[in-house]
Amino acid sequence: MLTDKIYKNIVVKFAGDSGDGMQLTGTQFAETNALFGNDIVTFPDFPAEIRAPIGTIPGVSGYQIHFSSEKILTPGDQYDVLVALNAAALKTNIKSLKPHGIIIANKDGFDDRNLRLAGIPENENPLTNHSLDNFTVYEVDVTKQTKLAVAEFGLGNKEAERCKNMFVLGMVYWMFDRNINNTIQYIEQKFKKSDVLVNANVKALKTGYHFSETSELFSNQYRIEPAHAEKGTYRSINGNQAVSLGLIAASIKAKLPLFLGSYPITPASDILHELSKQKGFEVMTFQAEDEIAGICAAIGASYAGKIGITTSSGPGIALKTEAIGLATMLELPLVICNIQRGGPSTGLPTKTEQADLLQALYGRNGECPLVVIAPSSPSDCYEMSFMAVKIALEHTVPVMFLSDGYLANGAQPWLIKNLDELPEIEPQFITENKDNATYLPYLRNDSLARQHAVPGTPGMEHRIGGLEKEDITGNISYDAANHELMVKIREQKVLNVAKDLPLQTFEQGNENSDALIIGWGSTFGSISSSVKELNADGSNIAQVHLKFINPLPKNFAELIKPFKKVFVAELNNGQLIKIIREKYLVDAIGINKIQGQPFQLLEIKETIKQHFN
Amino acid sequence: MLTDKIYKNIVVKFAGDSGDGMQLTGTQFAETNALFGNDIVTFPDFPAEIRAPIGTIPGVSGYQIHFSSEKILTPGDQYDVLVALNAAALKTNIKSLKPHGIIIANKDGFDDRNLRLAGIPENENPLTNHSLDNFTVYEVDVTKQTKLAVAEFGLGNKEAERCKNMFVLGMVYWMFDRNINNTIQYIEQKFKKSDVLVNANVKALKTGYHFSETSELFSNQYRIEPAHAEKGTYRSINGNQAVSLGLIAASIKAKLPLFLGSYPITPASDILHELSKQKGFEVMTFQAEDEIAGICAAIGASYAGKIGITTSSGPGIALKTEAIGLATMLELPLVICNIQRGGPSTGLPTKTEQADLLQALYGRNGECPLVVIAPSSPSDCYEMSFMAVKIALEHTVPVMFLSDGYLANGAQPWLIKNLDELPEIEPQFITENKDNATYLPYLRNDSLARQHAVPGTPGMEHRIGGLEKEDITGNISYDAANHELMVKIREQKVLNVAKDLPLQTFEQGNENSDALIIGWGSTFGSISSSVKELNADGSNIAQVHLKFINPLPKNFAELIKPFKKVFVAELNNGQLIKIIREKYLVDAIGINKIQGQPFQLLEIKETIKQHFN
Amino acid sequence: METEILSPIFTSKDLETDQEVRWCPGCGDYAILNSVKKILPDFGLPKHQFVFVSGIGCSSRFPYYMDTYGMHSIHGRATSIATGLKIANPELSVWVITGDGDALSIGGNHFIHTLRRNPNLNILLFNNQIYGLTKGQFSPTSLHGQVTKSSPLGVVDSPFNPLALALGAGSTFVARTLDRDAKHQQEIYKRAYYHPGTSLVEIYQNCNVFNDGAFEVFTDKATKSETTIFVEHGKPLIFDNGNKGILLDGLNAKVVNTEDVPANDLWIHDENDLNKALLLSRFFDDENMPRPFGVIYVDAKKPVFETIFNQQIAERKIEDKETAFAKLLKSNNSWVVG
Amino acid sequence: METEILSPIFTSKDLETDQEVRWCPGCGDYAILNSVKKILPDFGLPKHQFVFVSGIGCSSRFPYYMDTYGMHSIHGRATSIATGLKIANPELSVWVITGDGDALSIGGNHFIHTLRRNPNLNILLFNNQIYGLTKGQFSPTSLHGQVTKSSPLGVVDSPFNPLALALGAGSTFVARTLDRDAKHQQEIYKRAYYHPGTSLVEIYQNCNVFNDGAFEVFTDKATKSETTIFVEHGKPLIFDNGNKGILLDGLNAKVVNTEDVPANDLWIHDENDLNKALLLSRFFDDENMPRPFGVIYVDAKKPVFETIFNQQIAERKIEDKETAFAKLLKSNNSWVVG
Ligand SMILES: Cc1ncc(C[n+]2csc(CCOP(=O)(O)OP(=O)(O)O)c2C)c(N)n1
Ligand SMILES: Cc1ncc(C[n+]2csc(CCOP(=O)(O)OP(=O)(O)O)c2C)c(N)n1
Ligand code: SF4
Ligand code: SF4
Ligand SMILES: [Mg+2]
Ligand SMILES: [Mg+2]
Repeated sequence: MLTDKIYKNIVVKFAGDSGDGMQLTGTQFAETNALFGNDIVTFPDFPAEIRAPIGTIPGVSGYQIHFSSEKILTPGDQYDVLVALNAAALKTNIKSLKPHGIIIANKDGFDDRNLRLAGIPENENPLTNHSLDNFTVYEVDVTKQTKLAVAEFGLGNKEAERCKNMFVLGMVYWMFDRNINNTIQYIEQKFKKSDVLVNANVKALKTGYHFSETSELFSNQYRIEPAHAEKGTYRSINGNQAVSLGLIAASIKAKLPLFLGSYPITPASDILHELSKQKGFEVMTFQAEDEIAGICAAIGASYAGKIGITTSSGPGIALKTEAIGLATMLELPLVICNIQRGGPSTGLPTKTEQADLLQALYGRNGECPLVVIAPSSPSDCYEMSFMAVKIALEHTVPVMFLSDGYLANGAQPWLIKNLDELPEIEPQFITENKDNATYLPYLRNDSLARQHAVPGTPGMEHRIGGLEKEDITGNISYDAANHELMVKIREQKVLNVAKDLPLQTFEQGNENSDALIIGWGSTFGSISSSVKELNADGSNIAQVHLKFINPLPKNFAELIKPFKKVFVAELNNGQLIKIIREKYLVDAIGINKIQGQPFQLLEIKETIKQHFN
Repeated sequence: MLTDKIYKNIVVKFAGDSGDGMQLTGTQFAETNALFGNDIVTFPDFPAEIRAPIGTIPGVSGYQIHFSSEKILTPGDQYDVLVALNAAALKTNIKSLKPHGIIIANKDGFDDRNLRLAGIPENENPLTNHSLDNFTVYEVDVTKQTKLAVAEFGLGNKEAERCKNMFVLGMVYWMFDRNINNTIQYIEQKFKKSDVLVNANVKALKTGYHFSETSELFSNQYRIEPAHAEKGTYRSINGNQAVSLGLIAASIKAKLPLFLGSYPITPASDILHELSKQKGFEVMTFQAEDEIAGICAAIGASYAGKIGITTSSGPGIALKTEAIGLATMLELPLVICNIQRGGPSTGLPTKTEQADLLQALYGRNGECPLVVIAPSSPSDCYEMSFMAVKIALEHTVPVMFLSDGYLANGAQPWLIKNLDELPEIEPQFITENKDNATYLPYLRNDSLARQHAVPGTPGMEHRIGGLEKEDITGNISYDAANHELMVKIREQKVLNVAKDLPLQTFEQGNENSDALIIGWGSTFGSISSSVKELNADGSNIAQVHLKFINPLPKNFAELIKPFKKVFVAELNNGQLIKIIREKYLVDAIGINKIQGQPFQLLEIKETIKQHFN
Repeated sequence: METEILSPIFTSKDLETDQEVRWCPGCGDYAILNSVKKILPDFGLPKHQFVFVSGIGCSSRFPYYMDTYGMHSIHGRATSIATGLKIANPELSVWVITGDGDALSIGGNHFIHTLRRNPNLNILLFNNQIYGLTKGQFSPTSLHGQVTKSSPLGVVDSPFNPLALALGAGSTFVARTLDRDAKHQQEIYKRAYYHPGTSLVEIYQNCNVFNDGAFEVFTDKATKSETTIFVEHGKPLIFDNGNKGILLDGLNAKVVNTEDVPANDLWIHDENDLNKALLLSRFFDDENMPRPFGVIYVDAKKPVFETIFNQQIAERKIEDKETAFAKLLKSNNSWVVG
Repeated sequence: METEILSPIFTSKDLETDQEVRWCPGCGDYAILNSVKKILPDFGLPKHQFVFVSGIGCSSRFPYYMDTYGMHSIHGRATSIATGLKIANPELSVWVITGDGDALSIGGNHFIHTLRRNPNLNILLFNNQIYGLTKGQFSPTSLHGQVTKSSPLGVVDSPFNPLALALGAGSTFVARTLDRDAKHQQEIYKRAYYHPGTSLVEIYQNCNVFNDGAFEVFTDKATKSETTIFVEHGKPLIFDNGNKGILLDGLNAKVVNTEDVPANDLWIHDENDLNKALLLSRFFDDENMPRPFGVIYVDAKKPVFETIFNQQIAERKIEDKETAFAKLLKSNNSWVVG
C-alpha cells in the first residue's frame, strides 16, 4: 500500500461497466494530472466492439493512467490504485494490482446480481471472503452516495446512477490532491444543453471529493510533484488525434488540400471522425462504400493534385493491396495509414498488435516495394504522419504509416510543435508546360521522383495506368528489358527515400554495449524503460528504435555490425526480426508477445536476462 | 545452319500475326513430335491481351517447340528454325535465332504494307538488304501458294488465307520427316461442322508438305530420333490442364465433390474453362462476380464439406487476402491457385514471373501462416495440385498453389499417372456424433487438424467465425494468453505439414559439391539444364529444387548447412532468397531475372561462373 | 424443404446457446432474434438443417445466439459464403444475417449479384441506418443531412432505397418489417422461408445507442397509423385504421379517404405484379405516402440458382468416375512407349 | 461546364494519340471511340479539361486512344477513382469508360454507390454481354443459357437489366444507345455531358470475336424496326417505321397499331417521370416489347455530390490556416510549462 506521502510514479486504473463512463473518467484524470504538470501515459482498455451485457466480464471497460514527476514512457505494468465499480471490474483487474495496492470498491456493485453476472459464486464475494487481505480495500457505497447527492435535481434513477463515475473521480482527485476545476469546466461544456446534468455531475464530483476528505477513509493524501518538463505549451494527445493534426499540418505546409478516402474500422475510425470536423482546413473526407473505393478515391484525388490519404486497419488494408499496387505503378503520392489491431482475420478488433509489418512490406502481387514508417508514441504520430505526406509528395510514392491500437488510443502530454518547427514540403507536381515540349510523364528527377501533370494542366495531356510502363514515356510496354529496368527503378526510388531521412542513433548505450535491442513503432516506451532498468541494474544494453523501416536508415548496417547479440522486440510472432536476420545475417533473438497487449517491462527484461545466463 | 542429318535437339519457332493461328500450329507440331516419341518442351508466347492490329509488332504471336531424342527440360534459349509469316514476326524473333539458323519466311508477309506495319523502313526489307546473310533463308510465297492450293473449295479470300498456317506446318513436317496424320485427324475434329474447311485445311497441309519435298528448297530432311522414355502411356499436357486433372483426381480419391469459385483472369482462366467442362465428375464451377465472392463461395463450399478451390492471378489474389485470413481462422480446407504473371498491379498479364511468393507467405493481416507449394513443370502441376488438396483436407488449412504463366501454357509429354498411383486422401470431416457429447469444433488430432462437422450433421450444431477463438471450444475469446496460444497453434499446424512431406533431395550433386543452387517452382527445367551443362564443363554444383516452400522440408536446414556458397535462382527481384538468408543465415547470392520470360541457360551459367572467378 | 408445417421437432428454447447475448440493452436486435427463434421450429426441419451466415456488425453477432449451424464471417461477404454453401448442399435452410453497412455498403456487390442469381437464401437485413458496431458512422441508408460521427455537418450522400435496389437487381422476394412488430416479423419470415429463391427481408431495427428513434414515426403510437401501411396480397391498400386508402390513377398513387372511394376501386395489392411493386417501393421517396410493410413482391417463376446449377451436374453425373477419369487422363492424343 | 456549345477550341483530329488502336478489326469499340471524338470539341472546353478514367477490359483501353488526360486503372474501380478525382477538381469533365464486366461484375458495388451519390460523371458502359479481354467468359449481362468458355452447358445465372439496376440504385440519368448508330450515340453523349449528376449510358457494343451478333436483332435491317424503339421526350412511343405504338393501359404497356390509336393517346415519353422510366426499363424482360433506346430517365433535382461536398468545405474555409491551426493544436486544454 501507499505509505509515503510523496511518490514519483503512480498508476491508477479505473474500471467499471462499459456503461459507467470509465473512458471519460480516465481521460479527465489524465488531463488534470497533465495540466498539473505530471508526465502521463494512459492505456484505455475497452471491451470488444459490442456493449456486452451490464455487469459481465466482457462488459468491463478500463482506463489506466500512469502519472509521474519524471519522464515516463509506459502505462505501467501494475496499478497502485484500482477503482472497481462492480465485481466484474475487480475480477478482471485484480491480477495487475501491486501487492498491498489500494482498491476503491463500489460496494453496490457487489450485490448478488453483480456477483452472478461476474460469474462469482454467491458465497465468494471478494469483499468478504478475505481474498483481498493482501490489499488495502476501501469499500464505498458509491451508487447510493451518488444518488443521494444528486437527488435534488430530480433525475431519473438511471441518469442519477450515471453520475457515479464523477463521484469516484472526485474521491481520487482528493487522494492525489488534484484540482477539480478542469473537470468542472469539462462537464459544463459537455452538458451545455442541460443545466440539470451539469449541476448533477458537478455535485457528484464535489461530493466524492468531500467524501474522501471528510470520511477519513484515507489516512492521507499523496503527492506527486510536477515533472521537470521542457518549457513550452503542452496538451494531452492520443495517437489518432496526432495523426489527424499531422496530416493537416502537412497539408498546410504543402499548400495542398487533404483528401481522405476511408471506410470505418476499429481502431482507425477516429482519424476519419477527427478529420471530418476539420473542413475549414479544406480537408475533404469521403466515407466510401468499402476500403477499395476509399483508397481508389484517394488515388483519384492524388491524381488531381491533392494529398490522397486512406486509413484503415488489418482486414481493410488487405482489401486495399491491389490498389496500392496501382498507386505504385502510377507513381502518385498516397499515404496509407494502418492502425494495426490483433489478427488474423477479424481477430481482436479492439486489441493492439504489430503483426501487419510483413503485409506492409510484402503484401502485394509482383515486385511492389512500399515505403513503410512507424511512429513510436502517441505524440510522435504527429511528426510521423507529417513525414508520411512529405515522403509521398516529394518521392511520388505510396507510403504505409503503421500505427496501432495502443498508440491510437493512448494519451500523452505533448510539447506542441507548431508549423514553423516542421520542415518544408516540396510536392513534385508540374504545373506549367514551360518549353511547350511533349510532356514525358515518367521522366524523373535526381531522386527518381516523377513530375506529375495534373488533369486540367494545358498542353500536358497524357495517359497512365497499371500495365507496365515504358521508361520515361510512360507508354504501355511489354518489353522484357524495360520491365526489369522499371522494377529496379521502382526499387531504387524507395531506397532513395533514405537519403532524406535522419541517421539512426542509439536511444541508449552505444557500439560498445554488450548487446543491442531493436524495436519499432509503438513498443518504444516499454523497450526504453526496460533497458533503462536493466542498465541501472548493471547491464550494458544498447537500444535502437526504428521509425523508418523501409528503407532502413542509411547507417543501419554499420550500426548493427559491432553486435554479436541482437534482440528484436515486437508485439507479433517475429516480423521485423526476419528483415534484420535476412539483411544482416545476424542470429537475432526475438522477444515477442502476441496477446493483444503492450509489453510489460518484466517480460522484456526477463527474456534478455535469460540470454545472459 | 543444319548440316547434319541427325540431331539430338531442335528448336523451332513458329511466329506470325495473332490472327495467323500460330498457337494451333505450334501445338500440332509439338503433339506430333511427342507422338513420334520425342521429348518436347514448348513455350507459347502470345501478345498481350488485346488483339493488336494485324501485322504490327504487338500483334506477333509465337510458339516455340524444343524437341529431342533425349530428356529435355527447357524450351531452348535459341531457335534452329524460325518460321516467320510476316515482317513483324521476323523482326521480333530474329535475335533469338541461332547463328546460321534457318528462316522460313512468307515472302507475301514482307510487302510494303507489312514492312510499314512492322515499323521497318521501306528500303530495309530484311529479305533483300542482306541483314540475314548469316542465316539460311528460305523465301516462300506462302500466302499465294496456299490460296492456289485451296482455290477449288471456293472459300472467301480471308478464309483461304487462314489456311496458310497449315501450309507452313506441312513444310516443317516434311523437313523433320514427321507424319501428318495426327494433324489431319485434328483438322477433321475441329472443323467437323464444315467439310469445306476440313478439305481446305488438309489440302493446305498436304500441299505444304509436298511443296517442301518437290521444290527442292531444302537440301535434305533432318532426323531426330525418339527419346528413350520410360515405358507407359503418354500424353501432351500443359500446366493448367494438369491442375484441372490433378484437382479432379483428388476429388475422386477423397470422395468429395470439387467446388471452384473463381473470377476469370489471365493466365488462370483456363483452369475455370477446363473444370467447367467436367461436370460429370461432380465438379461445380461457380463463376463469381469478383475474386472475393469466388473465394468466399469456395469457403462456403468447404464449410459444407466439399473441396473448396479458388483460382486467380496476382491482382485477384491480392483481393482474396482478407478471405484467406478467414479460412485460416476457420481452419477449413481450401486451395488457392495463383497462376502468377508479371506484376506489380496489372503489370504484364500474359508474361510469366515468380514475384508473388512473398505475397503468398506474408500477404495477410495478422499472424496468418499459409501452406505454400509450387509445381516444377507443366506435368508436375498434376501431382502438386493433388497434393494441395490432400494437405488442405488432411490438415484443415488453406493451401496456396503457386504456378505461373510459363507452366500454365507450356506443354510437355507426360507419362500418365493414374489414380491408383496417387496416395490416399483422408479428409478430416466428422460425420457422426458418436458418443453424443458436446461437439468441440477446435478439438484437434495429433497433427493439430480440427475435425469439422458440416452443417446438416445431427447433434453437432456450432458456430465459427473470424474473431479469435478459444482453444478447443471455438468460442469467441479476447483472452490475452489464449490469443498467443492460438497464434502458436496455427503456426505449428502449418509446420506439421512437413511431417507428411518427402525429404528434400539433391537433383544434382551432393553435400560435397562446391556450391548449391536452390530454385523453386517453374524454373526447374532451366536450372537443371544449366547446372548439368556447368557440371559437364567441370564444375561441381549441387542443385536442390523446392516444391514445398512453407513449411520447408524437414531436412532442409541440414541439407543446406555444408554449403559456403549458395545461389538462389528465381524469376523475381529476390524473394525465396530472403527466406533462405533469414532462416539459415547464409550469405546466399541471387540469380534473378525480371523480364516476364523464363531463364535462359546462359543467364544462370554466367552468373554462377562469375562467382567462381 | 418447401413442405407444409410439420409438428415441431424442437422448441424455441432449444435454440438458445451458451453465449451471452452482447447487444446493448434496448437494441432492436433482441426482438428480431426472438422472432426468428419463435418461428424456426414451425418449419418441420430439424435444427441441424439450419445455417445462419452473417458478416460483421452488431447484427452479425446473431449466429452466436442461435443453436443451429452458424458462421460469423467477414464484413460484407455473407451472401457469397452462403451462395457457395447453398450450392454445395441445397438441402440446408440457409439464412443470411446482415446489416445496412454489411449488405449495402461493403457487401453491395454480392448483394445485388445474389439477388440476380436467386439462390434459395433468406436474407434478413437489419437496417438501423447506421454503423452500430463501429460506433456510429453513417451508412448507405442514413438520411441525407444526418449528423453522425463521420458526418458532423450532415450526410452529403443520398440514401439507398433498399427495396428499390433489390427490385432493380432482379430480386424475386422483397419484403419489409419492423423490430417492434413480432407478429408481423414472424409472418414475413415464414413467407421468406417458403419462397423458392432469394428472399430479401428489410427489417427496420432501432439502434438505441447511435441512431435512436430512426423509425419512431413508424412505431410511435401517435404517428404510425398515418405513416405505415401493411400490405396484403389481394387486399386493397388501406391504412390509418381504415380511414385512408391508396388509389392508383394511371401511374400515380394518391392517398384518399376510404369514405370517398369504394374499397374495390382502391389499389389492390398484387404481390406478383412487378410494376405495382416498383411503384410501391418508391413510396419511400415521397413523404406524403405511408411506408409499406409486408411482402411487396414475389416472383416464383425465376429459376432457382442452385437448382439449375446442380441439374447440369446431375444430368451428366458419371457413376464410375475412376474409369471415366482414366479415359479423361488419356485425352484424344495419348501414345504408348515400350 | 454546363454552358452552351461554344466554337470548338480543338478538333476531333487533335484527339488522336500516338498509340496504335489495339482492338480486333470489326470491334464495336471503334465506332464508340469515333463518336466520342466527334462530339468532344462541341462542348467548348479545352481538351486538357477532359479526363477519361477506365477500368480493365477491351473497352477500358479507350483512354489510350484519346489525347486528353486519362487513366487506365484497375478492374472495376474506375468509378471510385473518378469520384475522388471529381470531388478533388469539379472543374474537370470526367468520363468513366467501362465494360459489362468491369462495371457490373467486379465493379458492381462502386457502380451502384456512384449512382446513389450522383457526382457529375459520365459513365459509358460498353455492354457486349461477354468478357472480351479475358477471351470469352460470360458476364453479368450474358443471356441465361448462353454458351461461353466458362459455361459450356449454358449460363445458369439470370442477367442484370443494367438500366433497371441503375434506376434501383437511384440513378439520375439513364440512357441506352448502340455502337452502330453514330448519330444517336452523339446525341446521347451530349445529353450525358450536360446532365448535372451521374449520367449512365449503356451502349450495346458488338464483340465480333467472342459474342458476335449479340445485338443483331436490334441492328439488322430485317428486324430492327420491330425490335427497337427510339424514345424522345414529349413524343409518343412509336416504332416500326411509325406503324406501331405503345399504349399504357393502367400499368400495362401494350403494342398497338398506330392506325388504331391517335398519337395523343399513346404513351408519351416523359424523361422526368420515374414511374414511366421504371416501366420502360422493364421492356427488357418482355420479348413482345421493343427495346427502348434514348434517354430513359432524367432527374435534375437530386443534389450533385461534389457540389454539396465542396460546399460544406467552402462555407467553412479558413483563410488564415496557419493561425487557425496553431489554435487547433492547442485545443481547449493546453498548459504552459516554464
Ligand atoms: C473489411 C472490414 N472493414 C471494416 C470493418 C469494420 N466494420 C465492422 S462492422 C461495420 C459496419 C457495421 O454496420 P452494419 O452492417 O449496418 O451493422 P450494425 O452494426 O449496424 O448492425 C464496419 C464498418 C471490418 N470489420 N472489416
Ligand atoms: C482484379 C482483376 N480481376 C480480373 C482481371 C481479368 N479481367 C480483365 S478484363 C476482365 C473482364 C472484361 O470484361 P468487360 O469489362 O466486359 O470488358 P470487355 O473486355 O468486354 O470490353 C477480366 C475478368 C483483372 N485484370 N483484374
Ligand atoms: S450499437 Fe446499436 S445496433 Fe449495436 S447493439 Fe447497440 S443498440 Fe444495437
Ligand atoms: S475481343 Fe471483342 S470486345 Fe475485345 S477488341 Fe476484340 S472484338 Fe472488341
Ligand atoms: Mg447498421
Ligand atoms: Mg464486356
